[in-house]
Amino acid sequence: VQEPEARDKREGLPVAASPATRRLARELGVDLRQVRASGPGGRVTADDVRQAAQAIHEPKEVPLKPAEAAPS
Amino acid sequence: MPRTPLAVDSPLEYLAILDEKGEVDSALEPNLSQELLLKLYRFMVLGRRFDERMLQLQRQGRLGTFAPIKGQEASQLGAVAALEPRDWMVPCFRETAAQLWRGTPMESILLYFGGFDEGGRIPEGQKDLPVAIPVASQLLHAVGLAWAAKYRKSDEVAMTFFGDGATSEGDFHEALNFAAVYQTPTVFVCQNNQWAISTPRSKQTRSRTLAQKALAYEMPGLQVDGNDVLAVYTAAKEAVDRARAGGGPTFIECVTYRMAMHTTADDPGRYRSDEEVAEWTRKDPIARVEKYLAAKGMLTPQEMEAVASEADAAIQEAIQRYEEIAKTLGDPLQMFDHHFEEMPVHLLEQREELRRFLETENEEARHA
Amino acid sequence: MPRTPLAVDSPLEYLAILDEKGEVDSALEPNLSQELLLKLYRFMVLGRRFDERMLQLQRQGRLGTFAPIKGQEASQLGAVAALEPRDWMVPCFRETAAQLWRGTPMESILLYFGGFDEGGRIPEGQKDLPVAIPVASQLLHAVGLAWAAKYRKSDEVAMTFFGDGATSEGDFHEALNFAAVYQTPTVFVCQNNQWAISTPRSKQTRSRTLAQKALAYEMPGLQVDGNDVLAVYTAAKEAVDRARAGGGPTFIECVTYRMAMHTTADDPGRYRSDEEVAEWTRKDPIARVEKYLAAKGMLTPQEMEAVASEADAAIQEAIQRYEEIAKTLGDPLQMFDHHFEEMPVHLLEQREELRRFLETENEEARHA
Amino acid sequence: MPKMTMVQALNMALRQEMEKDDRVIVLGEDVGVDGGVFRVTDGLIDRFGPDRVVDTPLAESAIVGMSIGMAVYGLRPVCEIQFSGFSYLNFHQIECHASRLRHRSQGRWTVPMVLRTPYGGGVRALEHHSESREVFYAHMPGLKMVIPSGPRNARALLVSAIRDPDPVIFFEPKAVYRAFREDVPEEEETLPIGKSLLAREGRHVTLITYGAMVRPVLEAADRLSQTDGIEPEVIDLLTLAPLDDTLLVESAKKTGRVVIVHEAPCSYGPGAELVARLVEKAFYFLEAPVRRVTGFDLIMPLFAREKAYLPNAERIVRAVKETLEAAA
Amino acid sequence: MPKMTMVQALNMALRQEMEKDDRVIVLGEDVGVDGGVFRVTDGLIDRFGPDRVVDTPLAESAIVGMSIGMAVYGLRPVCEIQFSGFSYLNFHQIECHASRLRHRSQGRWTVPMVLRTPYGGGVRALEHHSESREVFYAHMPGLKMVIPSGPRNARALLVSAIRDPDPVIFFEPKAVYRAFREDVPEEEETLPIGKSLLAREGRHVTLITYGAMVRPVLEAADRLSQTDGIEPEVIDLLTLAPLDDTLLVESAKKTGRVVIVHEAPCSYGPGAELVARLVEKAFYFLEAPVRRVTGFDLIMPLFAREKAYLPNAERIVRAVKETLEAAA
Ligand SMILES: Cc1ncc(C[n+]2csc(CCOP(=O)(O)OP(=O)(O)O)c2C)c(N)n1
Ligand SMILES: Cc1ncc(C[n+]2csc(CCOP(=O)(O)OP(=O)(O)O)c2C)c(N)n1
Ligand SMILES: [Mg+2]
Ligand SMILES: [Mg+2]
Ligand SMILES: [Mg+2]
Repeated sequence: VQEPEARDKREGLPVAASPATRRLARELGVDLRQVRASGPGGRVTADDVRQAAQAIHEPKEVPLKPAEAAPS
Repeated sequence: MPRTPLAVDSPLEYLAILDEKGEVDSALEPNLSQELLLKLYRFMVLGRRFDERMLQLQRQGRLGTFAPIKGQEASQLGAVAALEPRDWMVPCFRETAAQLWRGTPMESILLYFGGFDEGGRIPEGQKDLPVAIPVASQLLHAVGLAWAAKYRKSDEVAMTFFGDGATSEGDFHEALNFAAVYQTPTVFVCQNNQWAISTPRSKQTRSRTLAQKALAYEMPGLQVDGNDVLAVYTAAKEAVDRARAGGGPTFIECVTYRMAMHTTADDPGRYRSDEEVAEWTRKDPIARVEKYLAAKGMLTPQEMEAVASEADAAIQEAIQRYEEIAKTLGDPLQMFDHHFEEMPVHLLEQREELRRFLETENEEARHA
Repeated sequence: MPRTPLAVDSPLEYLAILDEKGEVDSALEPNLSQELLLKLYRFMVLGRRFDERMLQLQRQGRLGTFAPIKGQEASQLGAVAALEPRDWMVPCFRETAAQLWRGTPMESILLYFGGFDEGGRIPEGQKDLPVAIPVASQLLHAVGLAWAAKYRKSDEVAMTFFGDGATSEGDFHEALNFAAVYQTPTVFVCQNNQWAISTPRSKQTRSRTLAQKALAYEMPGLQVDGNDVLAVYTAAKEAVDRARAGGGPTFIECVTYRMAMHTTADDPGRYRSDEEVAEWTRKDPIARVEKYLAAKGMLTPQEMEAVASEADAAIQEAIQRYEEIAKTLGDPLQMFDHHFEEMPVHLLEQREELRRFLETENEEARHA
Repeated sequence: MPKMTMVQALNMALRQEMEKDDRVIVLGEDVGVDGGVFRVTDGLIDRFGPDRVVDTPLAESAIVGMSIGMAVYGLRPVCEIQFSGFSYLNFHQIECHASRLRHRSQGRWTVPMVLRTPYGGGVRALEHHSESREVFYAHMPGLKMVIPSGPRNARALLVSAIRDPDPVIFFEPKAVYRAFREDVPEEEETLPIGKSLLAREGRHVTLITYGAMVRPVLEAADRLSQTDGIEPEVIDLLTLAPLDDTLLVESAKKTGRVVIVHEAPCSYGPGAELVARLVEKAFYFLEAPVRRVTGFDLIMPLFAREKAYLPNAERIVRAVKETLEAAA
Repeated sequence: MPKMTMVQALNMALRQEMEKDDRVIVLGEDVGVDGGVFRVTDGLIDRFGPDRVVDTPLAESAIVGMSIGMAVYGLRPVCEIQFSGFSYLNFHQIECHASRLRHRSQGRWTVPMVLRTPYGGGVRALEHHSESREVFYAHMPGLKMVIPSGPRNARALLVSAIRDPDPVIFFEPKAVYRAFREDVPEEEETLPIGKSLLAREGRHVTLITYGAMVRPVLEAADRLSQTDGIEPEVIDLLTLAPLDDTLLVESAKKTGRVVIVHEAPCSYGPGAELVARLVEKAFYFLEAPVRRVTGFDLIMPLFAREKAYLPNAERIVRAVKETLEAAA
């Protein structure tokens, strides 16, 4: 059972992205909330996620897990 | 207490007045004005010729599928002629002559069978329902209309038409039962034209007459020679008068014949003989009226010619109007009309989607 | 050619043999064996007492809604007694006595009205359909079964039960028409118990008898005193014999009375008078059989007692069996059974979903 | 304001509309002397007489077919089909005529009728008395389809349905009939047909439902809020057709997660359309698969097992939690 | 192998099954002497006689109700309802009995019947003769619902339907009846009910359809391939219930983009269920909203406007392009 405060991680509107992009982000260890959106309507695209993943992976060694992502 | 016969009231009757040879049973002959007789004759001719012309148009691809009425002119016109304009007419799909009598423009009928929903529109003031295709379903509407008229203490009557096949449907039974229970001013006119597509009357039901089905509802039932316009009129007038006077519904079986195919999509050669058709051709409802009117001195051969050519001219004009109106109905977006008093959002959205699609399509066509 | 009365064949008859006082019309008295007479009596008593007991159970919350049969024992048993085991019985929802006669265990009936689908199972070898709730829909199944029997050149007959209200439904009409057209070995038994919930027979249809509805199909029709088991049996036997011999269908109207409420959810006090019930109580079908059998020396007061207490004991045992079986039916997953011969994937998935849900729920319950 | 059950509120709607408008006629099996098997029409015959409260013979097609004729004439029939499980018998009258006569006559005739019928399970009823097949009507072009969830909105919606110029199928959740009472004002009150209702504000997940399922959904929402700090938003559709998707789409965009609840079988059920609309209009905001908590694709079991068949608060809570646990 | 139209292939299926099994009985309006209004039963009465090819009176409920009795007895009735637009008249017989008798009798009785009926538009037919309301049957628990798309699969599926131990609703796309010919082997051929078919392999987008829409969908796919280098995968459902979603889910996972095509009205239509299944089972693979290209939520217009009502290759191409243009 989740702690009540766990819910607060979900505060704020969802980031706009297709479900496939969400999966990609998850697989690449990218927090969608940290990604610059270039798609129509402020949508995060798969390319945005890939770029963000590169940015994460290149300078640092440790990928950010979604659980560790900071709340927005 | 013992084993006793059960008496059934509601006596059934058979009525015929004007026979195949044009001879009339003068004891039964109704006292119709010359005007009414000639009007009946004119509409019989118009109905017949319009039917034949529609068949040509259909064969030329200028009309879609329709159901010819040939042979049933007396059944239809004898019945509707007993109605007043304030009464209601609830047709099936084979009542072209009745519709014309009531005021439906020929071009509406052409539009409808030409594939345009606009053909379903009945002129203001004409209290008819549109063509009803699901067999027997319309009978209940006539019961409802008549119920409402009675509720409103109006003296309107509702007459509904259907075929021999329709008597097998559950809705037929429910309609007659409700009409009898509420004693609604409804006149049920069964055009027993001997066939339901390929099913002969004898296989439709085991009862020897359709009229006797009225006994199940304690309703007056009458079988009439449906090719005898005088008999049909007499029966219908009695029924309409009784209904109007608060005497409740009547069931009339008109024994007639569908001389042509079921619809233009049908091939009657598969299921019936030419002899049968020939036999009924001798009973043609129009021929015998002509003899009758001629004998009465109301119709000369010249006048007969004139009636026919007037009909043809009217038909020709109607066809022209039809084809002109059809040209103005090209916009597919019109299919969104007349669904609700106010168009709901999702239909507005779908119409807009179609509009944009057609626009681009047209543009692409222009560029190509 | 003129205006003539239309003759209708199919003479209707009324039949009554054993009156309210237990007096018999000896000219009509059927020659039944003592064994059959006593068996009929025993089932009438069993039907009555089972009904009363079910009502108690329902009032105690141990059964759901059901439709009592009180008063209709003769109609049901007189009719089914004319069937052989190889014949088919297609009930409506108020044929408890007929079902018992045919072999349905009382616990099945209790299970069904106790809310368990398992109660719908008919024992192997018993050719009955399950209870049919949509009024008049089952008549067509009896026509189909009879059609099939005829096709197979078997001599099986199909008998179907329904109420006075059912005669208003379209399916009634379609079933009688089809049966007559194909001359299927079908016996239509209408239990005219004067009410369709709150609708009296007089408002259900305007025809003075229901039997006369048979005329619409050129089918033999018979109205019988439905509280007279001898008359019902005689009529049914004639109809079954005729059907078996290839003579086609028969329509039997049993004039009887629903002495209790429509179902246990109904309050007849809202629409009918105690006097009416009292009047029909005097016509009780069981009382007059008792007098008849006593007069024939076939039944002593002691034997009457014994029949009643045997019935009670059997009922008591059945209730125990019901309650024991019900305990074994706790698994909701059983609702997935008997949908298709092979369970399709989506149902396997849904069953698994429910299984997991129930498992966790149980675990949580254990931990709490 | 008097506290009323849904049965009483519906009865009041009928009574008041009949008083205002003599075109309103109530008809059906046992609606008169008996007051309807659920007593929705109780007392109307005493007040308005058998000309306006019409007990009919047992024939659903006739009840509806006759209503169509009455409506064309200019009356406002409100017919009752005793249980939605018997409304198949009038299906062709609705599909071929009630929904179409305006179109078939190109606006000349209209069918301002209401077909009232109780639907759904949960009252330990007989076979065929507990079904939910609202999709049959919701899918039919030319119809409106309304399902109230409580006494007050039932009354307001029934008034709107009676006044509506087009045919309205009015499904009454029989499990709600006497389940609870609400304040229902004596004064006139209507609700627009074609508008859904925000039944509970929230932020973490959107629950969409209607009819009898509104109560277990709200119960689940309260439990989630109290024990898990989850604040579900709850939408009560009220009208299934025409479907107002603005509220659902807005809410889904806000919460990103949606659970749909209905009694009807899952496959090709009403929930599917809701999913499709969300996919069409809020796709990029969905963080997790939309869940359907529904009746199973089974013949409704008799009452001993109906509790297991019907969605309940527990199943809804579970589905919400799983939806929230799903990775974004 | 002889080249056959769908009408001929269906006729062959009936003939061969009737030859093999004297339990198979064909019945309906005009199926005997006339050979059916579309000639699907042509010649059968000459071969098998009026005891096995039964012309019935005009009553749909009776045709189906009688078939149910015949099936319970142990026969294998194949009844024809002349047009699906009249099958509402037998709706209660299907809902209350055909689909339920196995369950209601707890396995004692079964209803191995087939209800054949032509559905859909495109043949310039009369009012009520062009509808697509497959959802009504697909949503009903206890039924199987099959819609073939071409002569060969029609024949194989009809054979399977006749042999199926449970009731099968068999919708025949009348627009396909005589539209084209296919090789149909004289030897026995069956297709499993409940399996969809990969009608075209592709990679960029998944098109899901069935019945008469398979042809315009394949046409659209070819055009997309030829002019735009887009390779659509096309799935032909063949069975609507029970719905086999494995192929759709797999394909959607591969392409990420899906367009659904059907003639039936959009709202609460069959497409909605497909969207819902994809959302449930392939959610995280969807790159763009699933699109529905369908009939409008309208009363089917008479034939002069039916082309604009029905989805066509052009509308499908457009929808595919828009779906592919949508940002992932
Ligand atoms: C309910 C229904 N079932 C089937 C059809 C197809 N159909 C159209 S007309 C017809 C025969 C009608 O026979 P009948 O009632 O005698 O009228 P007729 O065509 O002879 O005028 C049939 C079967 C239909 N229109 N409606
Ligand atoms: C088609 C249908 N409509 C309505 C009902 C609800 N209902 C159940 S029994 C009944 C009355 C039946 O009357 P009748 O046929 O006389 O049988 P009885 O109950 O008197 O035995 C009604 C209206 C139903 N079961 N089926
Ligand atoms: Mg019916
Ligand atoms: Mg005919
Ligand atoms: Mg009764």
